Amino acid sequence: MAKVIGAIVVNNEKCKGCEVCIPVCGPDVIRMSSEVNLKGYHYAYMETPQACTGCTNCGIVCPDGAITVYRMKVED
Amino acid sequence: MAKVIGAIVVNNEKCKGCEVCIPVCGPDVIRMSSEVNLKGYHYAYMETPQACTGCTNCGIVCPDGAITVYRMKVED
Amino acid sequence: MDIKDIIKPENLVYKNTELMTDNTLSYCPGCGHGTAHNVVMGVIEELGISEDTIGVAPVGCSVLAYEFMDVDMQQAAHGRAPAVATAIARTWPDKYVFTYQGDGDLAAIGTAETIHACNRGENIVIIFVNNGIYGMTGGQMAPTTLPNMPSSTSPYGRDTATTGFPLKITELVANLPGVYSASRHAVHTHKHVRKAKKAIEKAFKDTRLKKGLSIIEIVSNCNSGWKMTPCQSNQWMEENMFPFYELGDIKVNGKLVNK
Amino acid sequence: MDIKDIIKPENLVYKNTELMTDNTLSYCPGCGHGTAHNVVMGVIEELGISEDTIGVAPVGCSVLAYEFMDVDMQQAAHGRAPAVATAIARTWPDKYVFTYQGDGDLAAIGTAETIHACNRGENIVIIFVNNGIYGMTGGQMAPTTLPNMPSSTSPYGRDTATTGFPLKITELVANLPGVYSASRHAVHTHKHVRKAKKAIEKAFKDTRLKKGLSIIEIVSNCNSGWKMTPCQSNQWMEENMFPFYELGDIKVNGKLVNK
Amino acid sequence: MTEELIIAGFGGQGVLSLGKILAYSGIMQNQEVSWMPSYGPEMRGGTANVTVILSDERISSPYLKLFDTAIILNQQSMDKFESSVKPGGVLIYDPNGISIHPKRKDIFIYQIDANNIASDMGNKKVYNMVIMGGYLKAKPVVQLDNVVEGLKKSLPERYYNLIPLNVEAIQKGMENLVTINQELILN
Amino acid sequence: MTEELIIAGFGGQGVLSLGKILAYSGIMQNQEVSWMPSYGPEMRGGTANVTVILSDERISSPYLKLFDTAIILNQQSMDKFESSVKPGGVLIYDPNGISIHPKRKDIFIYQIDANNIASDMGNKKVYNMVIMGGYLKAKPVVQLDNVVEGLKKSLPERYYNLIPLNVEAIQKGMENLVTINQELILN
Amino acid sequence: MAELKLMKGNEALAEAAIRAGVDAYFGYPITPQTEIIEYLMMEQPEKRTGMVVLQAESEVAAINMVYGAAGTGKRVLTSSSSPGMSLKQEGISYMAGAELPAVIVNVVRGGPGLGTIQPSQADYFQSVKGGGHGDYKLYVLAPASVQEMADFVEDAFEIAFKYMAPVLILSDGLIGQMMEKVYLKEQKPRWTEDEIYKMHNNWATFGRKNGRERNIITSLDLKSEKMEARVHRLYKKYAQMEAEDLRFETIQCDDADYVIVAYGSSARIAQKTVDLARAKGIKVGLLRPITLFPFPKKQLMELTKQVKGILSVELNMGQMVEDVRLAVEHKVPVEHFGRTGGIIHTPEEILEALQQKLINN
Amino acid sequence: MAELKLMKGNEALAEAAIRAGVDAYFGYPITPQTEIIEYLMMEQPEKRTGMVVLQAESEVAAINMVYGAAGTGKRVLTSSSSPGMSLKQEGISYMAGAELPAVIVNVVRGGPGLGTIQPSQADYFQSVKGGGHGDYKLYVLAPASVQEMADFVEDAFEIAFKYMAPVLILSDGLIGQMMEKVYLKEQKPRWTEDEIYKMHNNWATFGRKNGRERNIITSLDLKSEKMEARVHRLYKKYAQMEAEDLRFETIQCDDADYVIVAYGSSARIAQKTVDLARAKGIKVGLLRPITLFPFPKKQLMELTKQVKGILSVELNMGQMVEDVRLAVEHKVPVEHFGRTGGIIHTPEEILEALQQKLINN
Ligand SMILES: Cc1ncc(C[n+]2csc(CCOP(=O)(O)OP(=O)(O)O)c2C)c(N)n1
Ligand SMILES: Cc1ncc(C[n+]2csc(CCOP(=O)(O)OP(=O)(O)O)c2C)c(N)n1
Ligand code: SF4
Ligand code: SF4
Ligand code: SF4
Ligand code: SF4
Ligand code: SF4
Ligand code: SF4
Ligand SMILES: [Mg+2]
Ligand SMILES: [Mg+2]
Repeated sequence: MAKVIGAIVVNNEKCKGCEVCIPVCGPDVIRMSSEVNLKGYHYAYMETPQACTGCTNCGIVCPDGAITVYRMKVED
Repeated sequence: MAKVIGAIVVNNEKCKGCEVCIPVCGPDVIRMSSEVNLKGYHYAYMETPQACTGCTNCGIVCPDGAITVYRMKVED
Repeated sequence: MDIKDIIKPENLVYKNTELMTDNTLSYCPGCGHGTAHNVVMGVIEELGISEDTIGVAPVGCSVLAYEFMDVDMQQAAHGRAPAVATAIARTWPDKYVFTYQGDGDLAAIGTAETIHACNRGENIVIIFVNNGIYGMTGGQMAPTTLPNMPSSTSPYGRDTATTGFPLKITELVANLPGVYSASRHAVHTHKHVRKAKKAIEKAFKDTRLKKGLSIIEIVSNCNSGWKMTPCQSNQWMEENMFPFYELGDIKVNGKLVNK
Repeated sequence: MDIKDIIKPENLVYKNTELMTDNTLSYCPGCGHGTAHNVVMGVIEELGISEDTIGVAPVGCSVLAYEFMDVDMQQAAHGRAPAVATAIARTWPDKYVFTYQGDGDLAAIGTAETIHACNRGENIVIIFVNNGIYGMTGGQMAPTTLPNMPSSTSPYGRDTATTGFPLKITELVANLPGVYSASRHAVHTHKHVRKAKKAIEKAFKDTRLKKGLSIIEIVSNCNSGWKMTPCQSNQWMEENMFPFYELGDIKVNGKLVNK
Repeated sequence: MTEELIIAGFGGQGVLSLGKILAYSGIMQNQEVSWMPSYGPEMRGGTANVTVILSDERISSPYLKLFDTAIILNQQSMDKFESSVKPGGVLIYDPNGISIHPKRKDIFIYQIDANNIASDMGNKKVYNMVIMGGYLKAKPVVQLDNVVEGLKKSLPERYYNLIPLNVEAIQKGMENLVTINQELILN
Repeated sequence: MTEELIIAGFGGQGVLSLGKILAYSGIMQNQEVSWMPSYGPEMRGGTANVTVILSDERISSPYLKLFDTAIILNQQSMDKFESSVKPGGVLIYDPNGISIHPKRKDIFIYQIDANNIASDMGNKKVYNMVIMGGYLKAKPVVQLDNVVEGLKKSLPERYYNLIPLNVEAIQKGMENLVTINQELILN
Repeated sequence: MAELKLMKGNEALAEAAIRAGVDAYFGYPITPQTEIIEYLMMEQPEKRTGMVVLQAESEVAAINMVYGAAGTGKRVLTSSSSPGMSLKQEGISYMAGAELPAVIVNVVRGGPGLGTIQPSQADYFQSVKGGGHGDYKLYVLAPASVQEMADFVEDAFEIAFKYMAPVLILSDGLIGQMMEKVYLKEQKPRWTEDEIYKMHNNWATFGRKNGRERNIITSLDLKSEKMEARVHRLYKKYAQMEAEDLRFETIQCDDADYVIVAYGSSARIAQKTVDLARAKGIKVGLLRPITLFPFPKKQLMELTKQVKGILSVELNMGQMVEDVRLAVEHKVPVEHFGRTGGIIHTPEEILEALQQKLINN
Repeated sequence: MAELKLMKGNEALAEAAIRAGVDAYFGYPITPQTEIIEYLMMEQPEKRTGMVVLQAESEVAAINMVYGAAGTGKRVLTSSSSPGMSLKQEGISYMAGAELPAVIVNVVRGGPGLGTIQPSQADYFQSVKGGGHGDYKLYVLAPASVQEMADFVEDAFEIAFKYMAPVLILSDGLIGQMMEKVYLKEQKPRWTEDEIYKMHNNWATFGRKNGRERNIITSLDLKSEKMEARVHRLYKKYAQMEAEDLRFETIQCDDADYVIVAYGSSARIAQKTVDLARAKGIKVGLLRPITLFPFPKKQLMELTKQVKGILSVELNMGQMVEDVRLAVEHKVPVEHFGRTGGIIHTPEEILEALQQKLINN
């Protein structure tokens, strides 16, 4: 059976560390970095990348358009 | 039996000859004078005073407050 | 029976209220503004509140209301009477404050002030004289002008496709919780006058009870702007204005009247 | 499976619309304005109308919308976007014209312009971002602020006795015949975004069909003004704003939705 | 030639349009003209007046204090403008509704009973054309055929049929001008 | 004595309140003070800065081009204000988030690792008081007990229990100021 | 060929606007200028030329409509009178800041407040010094005849687009309400959409056609450096206006011992004063500024070599007189004579004032 | 006894208003003055003194609220910043015309248009020449410190009621946003209703108590003669203000060779320039007009006997400089130096400008 796997790319400098992408992520993939970007914000990253389904929810709700989402099917 | 009779006094200089007192007068008492007042208006007067019932309708609708109404009962 | 015998102080049954001054009204012959003035002042006289009443009249044909109404009066900028009245009512909470506004004033330039005074539920009475036109400036189209009705800025009749439909602002503001009562009246016949007086009386009383804002719309004629004789204009009003602007209660004691 | 194998052009399933510029948004972290921008621009991109679209953003946090939205934009005076948009739509009847307004802007200072653009049925789309507060100036009370909700000008909570109840302006203008559609949405979750996009898409299409005005209210957060974290504010919004500002259609294709 | 004229009366008397027709008549004979109404709330049934200037030269001030001629159609206007006629000038008035008649001895004074003449003609609307006739009798500043041209310019075409009636009214006016004071005492 | 100071950093770092407490401290020792923030949209997560002047005399301009001291808390502020320190003046900065360190040789330069100190103290909110400590070490313009009085003035009474923690932070700051450049090359 | 008509100033302006190919008018009724919108509505310009005419809900809405349409490269007109002009000040300041071309007409009546509906020139300061907030100026044309009410419409649009700036036609109730002969120009076509696309592609917001970069209309610059640069750009234009587009008229100034400075209706009245004075043997001339900004400063300075005094005649309490004094740098006595509150001075009064204030003094 | 606080100018003004016993405040938020209404709301003055504080739906509504309450004899305050002030112009003109006492605060930001939220003095013309329509003037106080922000509230109300006229406090973003020490006066009681009945019985509209004749608030006079008389009455007051209530401050002018004229924040900055200049041996003084109308004309004229030149320093493109030139009748060179768009000049820059424009010239 085909399984769907995904990944997100966060534009660290665009990210403002607002965390609103976290609650919409079913598999709870996202966490905030301990580093800050040039504007002083902790930015989002995939803490558990293998769990990402590429559902795009995080991208859709990101106010700063910082997230790009990729998805592909893999055979089980 | 007691009958009600009325009379109106028109303040000729206040009257602007608008004629809106005419249609509200049931007994059709009022007419416009052929004379004009100082402002150039034909003013209202009782053409058939004996018909006036003192109902106050004309006074109530006169925009310029030009009409005073009197009424008394007389024995038939 | 001689007329002179009837015309005696003891037989007096109607004279215009003392609260109208002796100044000659600036209105055109037959204009409903005069009657509306008499009615409002009559109510204030009957309630005996003239010493505690402040009126506000903005620009419109009734801009000179202060020459005619024998109470303290403020002349307000075009459209701003509700704001002016708000401030008076807020700083003198135990007074009776009313505005006397035209439809151009209340429903065009003054829309924001109207809506927000209504929404805040200011304890004021709005007397809203709707003659479907800008009388003062010579008969231009108002937001309230009827479809196809000619005016000097809609000489071929109001085209609803480009200017929208007449704005029933009283119905609109009645939706706001701050409006306690809203009703529509006329004053061209004694019967209508009596009803209007009742509504205005209740409005002033509710103001004292801090119930919020009451708006009394008076559908009236503008014979000059409509280019008719006064009597024609009253008839035209009955035939054309009343079907659109239905007379009667719109909101009573905080409750919308179902139609 | 390595992440690098997934992150390939052919696997791209979501990136922000091209119609958002690269400029860093001026909004606070987590502010719904950003998402609302993305949504509106996404629709315009999908419809392929960016070359025929003019946007108008008045003063409010989104005053710099022109830095972010990659279409022709006019910055309007506080409250006046509907008037500005009216003129654009009238002189360019074949273009798509939208406003992007805040609640202070649209429902306070701009009340008259809002009501009259709606009443005339201008062929414009109003995107109305209601965050219940004046974000830009630092969180003052807006006409839309909820009862008892604190703000910098109602620090002890909005007192409805002195400031009135929150103004449901979308419901109010839905009563006007010139308004073709009115609905209320949110954009803090993907589900809400999808619904909002549909409504906005329909609004732009109806504009082309000269159906009149469509207003899309987006209930949004102002975490700074509300003094919460973004996630808290979204939750607070669901718990407090949505019950009062019910999401969904208010008027569809000229017909009020019965509730 | 320069004629500086004021016409003053009630709102409904056709004061403004009389002035306008005169101005158009002036144009028809290649004159410079100006027409300056008093406007305002007085229009509401109150008084109305208009200053008309016809001249062979460029007109400077359209607003004047003194006039060559005053046409006065009610008492208020008489009170206001009797004194504004230049010595040696002309005052024409309709005696209807005038209680205090003009007293000046240094101007020519004429009456025109336009109200009754128009009533007799069965059409109150020609009132101002009767006045026009009286005026042209006293001061033939424009020729009658130019007035007709002026009328055409100021009337919509659908009213052209009324022109003969208007001309008749003008002629009636000319015939019925009554001289009140013709011997000037200038001091 | 006149101290002209600028404090510049991110919005959330307590820049404005640090300035305010300093100003209050000045008042406690009978000085004239002024506190002039840059305000505006930058407050929205962007940079914030405030000019504070403490003086024994009446203060003329609250707005300055050059400063005796600059406290700099992020890179943008470093870019903007390094050059605004008067020759011979003082620059204090938090090295966290600073990629381009100050290069001037004609001023005294200090570092204060306030971010980590505050973290270590378990309360990020005392960040600006650590800075205060560093500053007072470098420039003891106000006495510690006046700072405590100043804190009282600027805090609501319900927060008075936090004063000891703040004092501790100030002391930590004093202890941890690192000198970077002390030999001035003035030319 | 020019067409001869007898028209009110207001009507002539409206007709000239249609003939000039103006795209849109937005306005709100107010005496003494309501004939402008009334005339337009009567003429159905949407049929004659496609011009859009809309009665706005207020002056505030009207000026912001002008902002909107002007921002798309269209030629837009509005008109009002004094109280309404006060309400437009924010919008005017925005247009100056956003560098939008448009023509605004003020048919002045007497203030302050509701005042009177009679003619006045008491809005000089508001018009010339900037009634709105911030550093800006308006190019101000002051018509003195019905003919100029008509002619200045096109002139104003030319200036507006030359400088990308709002232009004010400052008339008054007298010029607006009087009728005179007027020669009307032939109908010009409105700009086609393609013409607008071409001419205004680099700034106007009509949709970013053919993939060009987006255009933005704004008066905002949160960075003060940029804002200052914007203001300096504006003031460069104003300097250019002074250098290139000053307009004025002199009447019998060549041999004048005294000069009256007056604009608009006052200039008309004062022209008669010149005649009255010369009839009495007093050599009076008239300098009529046609543009109030730019102001004929040099011309006035030039006159100081010759005249004994200058009288600024205005329907107000003394406004333009300040600019006259600044222009002549106090080299000759400058006096003011004016009536206010809607009262119009007579030619005779002006002469009397001139004699009293400058000659018998 | 006076209480010492550290406060923003805006806050000090708000607190002073409560303590002065002001009856009502109506306003609409706008940077950089929103702290005024925020402070008032936080202080719950309805509890402290019974003062009414209402956030209006707009600046237009706010100024008309002021009109309404002022018309009843109450002491009413409003505040705004530049774009909002433009919207208030109609209302201000009405108040001037109707002779209503009230205090209006403008915390100026950079224009034109939306401009910038940084400090500016580019609303000088609007404030002093009359941004609204018609012939009128405002008494204008220009605070230069937080202390004056507080003190001028009471002063302004005194003037407002002395002359029955609106008074403007013209501040700017710098004075409004900065904190300084401020000594606050003790709480004064608000006027009781009975006091108002007595004091203002002859004009205010609080109901025609005890059968007195009705009072009327209006700015309308349809008869031009009456309107002219009204305007003349206003101008008599303005003359009296000039005679009795001019305020200014001189700093080191006694021996000055050059004088800087500056008000508000510019005066504060220029004061430092005076020090810098004197340190360099250039004798510079500062004349600070505290009232912008009335303007210290005579004092400036007096200075012409002694100084070689005057520099008008303003945060604008040159506005007050016109009044300086008019005041000194071009007897000495008068130059302008200013920054705009929200940029604030430094003391050093001013000195440089003075040297360039007046000394090395
Ligand atoms: C700011 C402003 N704009 C316009 C006007 C002109 N104006 C005076 S009254 C009026 C409309 C009056 O219409 P309405 O309110 O319906 O009153 P009505 O005369 O019909 O009773 C207008 C447009 C004004 N006085 N002030
Ligand atoms: C005439 C005018 N008045 C006031 C302001 C100040 N101001 C700017 S935005 C704003 C309110 C913004 O609130 P809202 O419209 O709800 O937008 P938000 O920032 O919440 O998105 C105010 C009062 C202004 N710019 N112009
Ligand atoms: S794409 Fe979906 S699963 Fe992946 S991180 Fe985003 S929200 Fe989580
Ligand atoms: S929603 Fe966007 S900006 Fe917010 S934390 Fe996630 S990636 Fe960053
Ligand atoms: S009182 Fe009645 S009956 Fe008598 S005249 Fe008047 S309306 Fe007629
Ligand atoms: S209603 Fe009054 S004004 Fe009209 S005609 Fe009758 S009496 Fe005269
Ligand atoms: S114009 Fe109309 S509303 Fe005004 S007074 Fe005349 S009839 Fe009445
Ligand atoms: S202040 Fe509020 S509305 Fe404005 S950007 Fe911040 S969160 Fe968004
Ligand atoms: Mg009306
Ligand atoms: Mg908001």
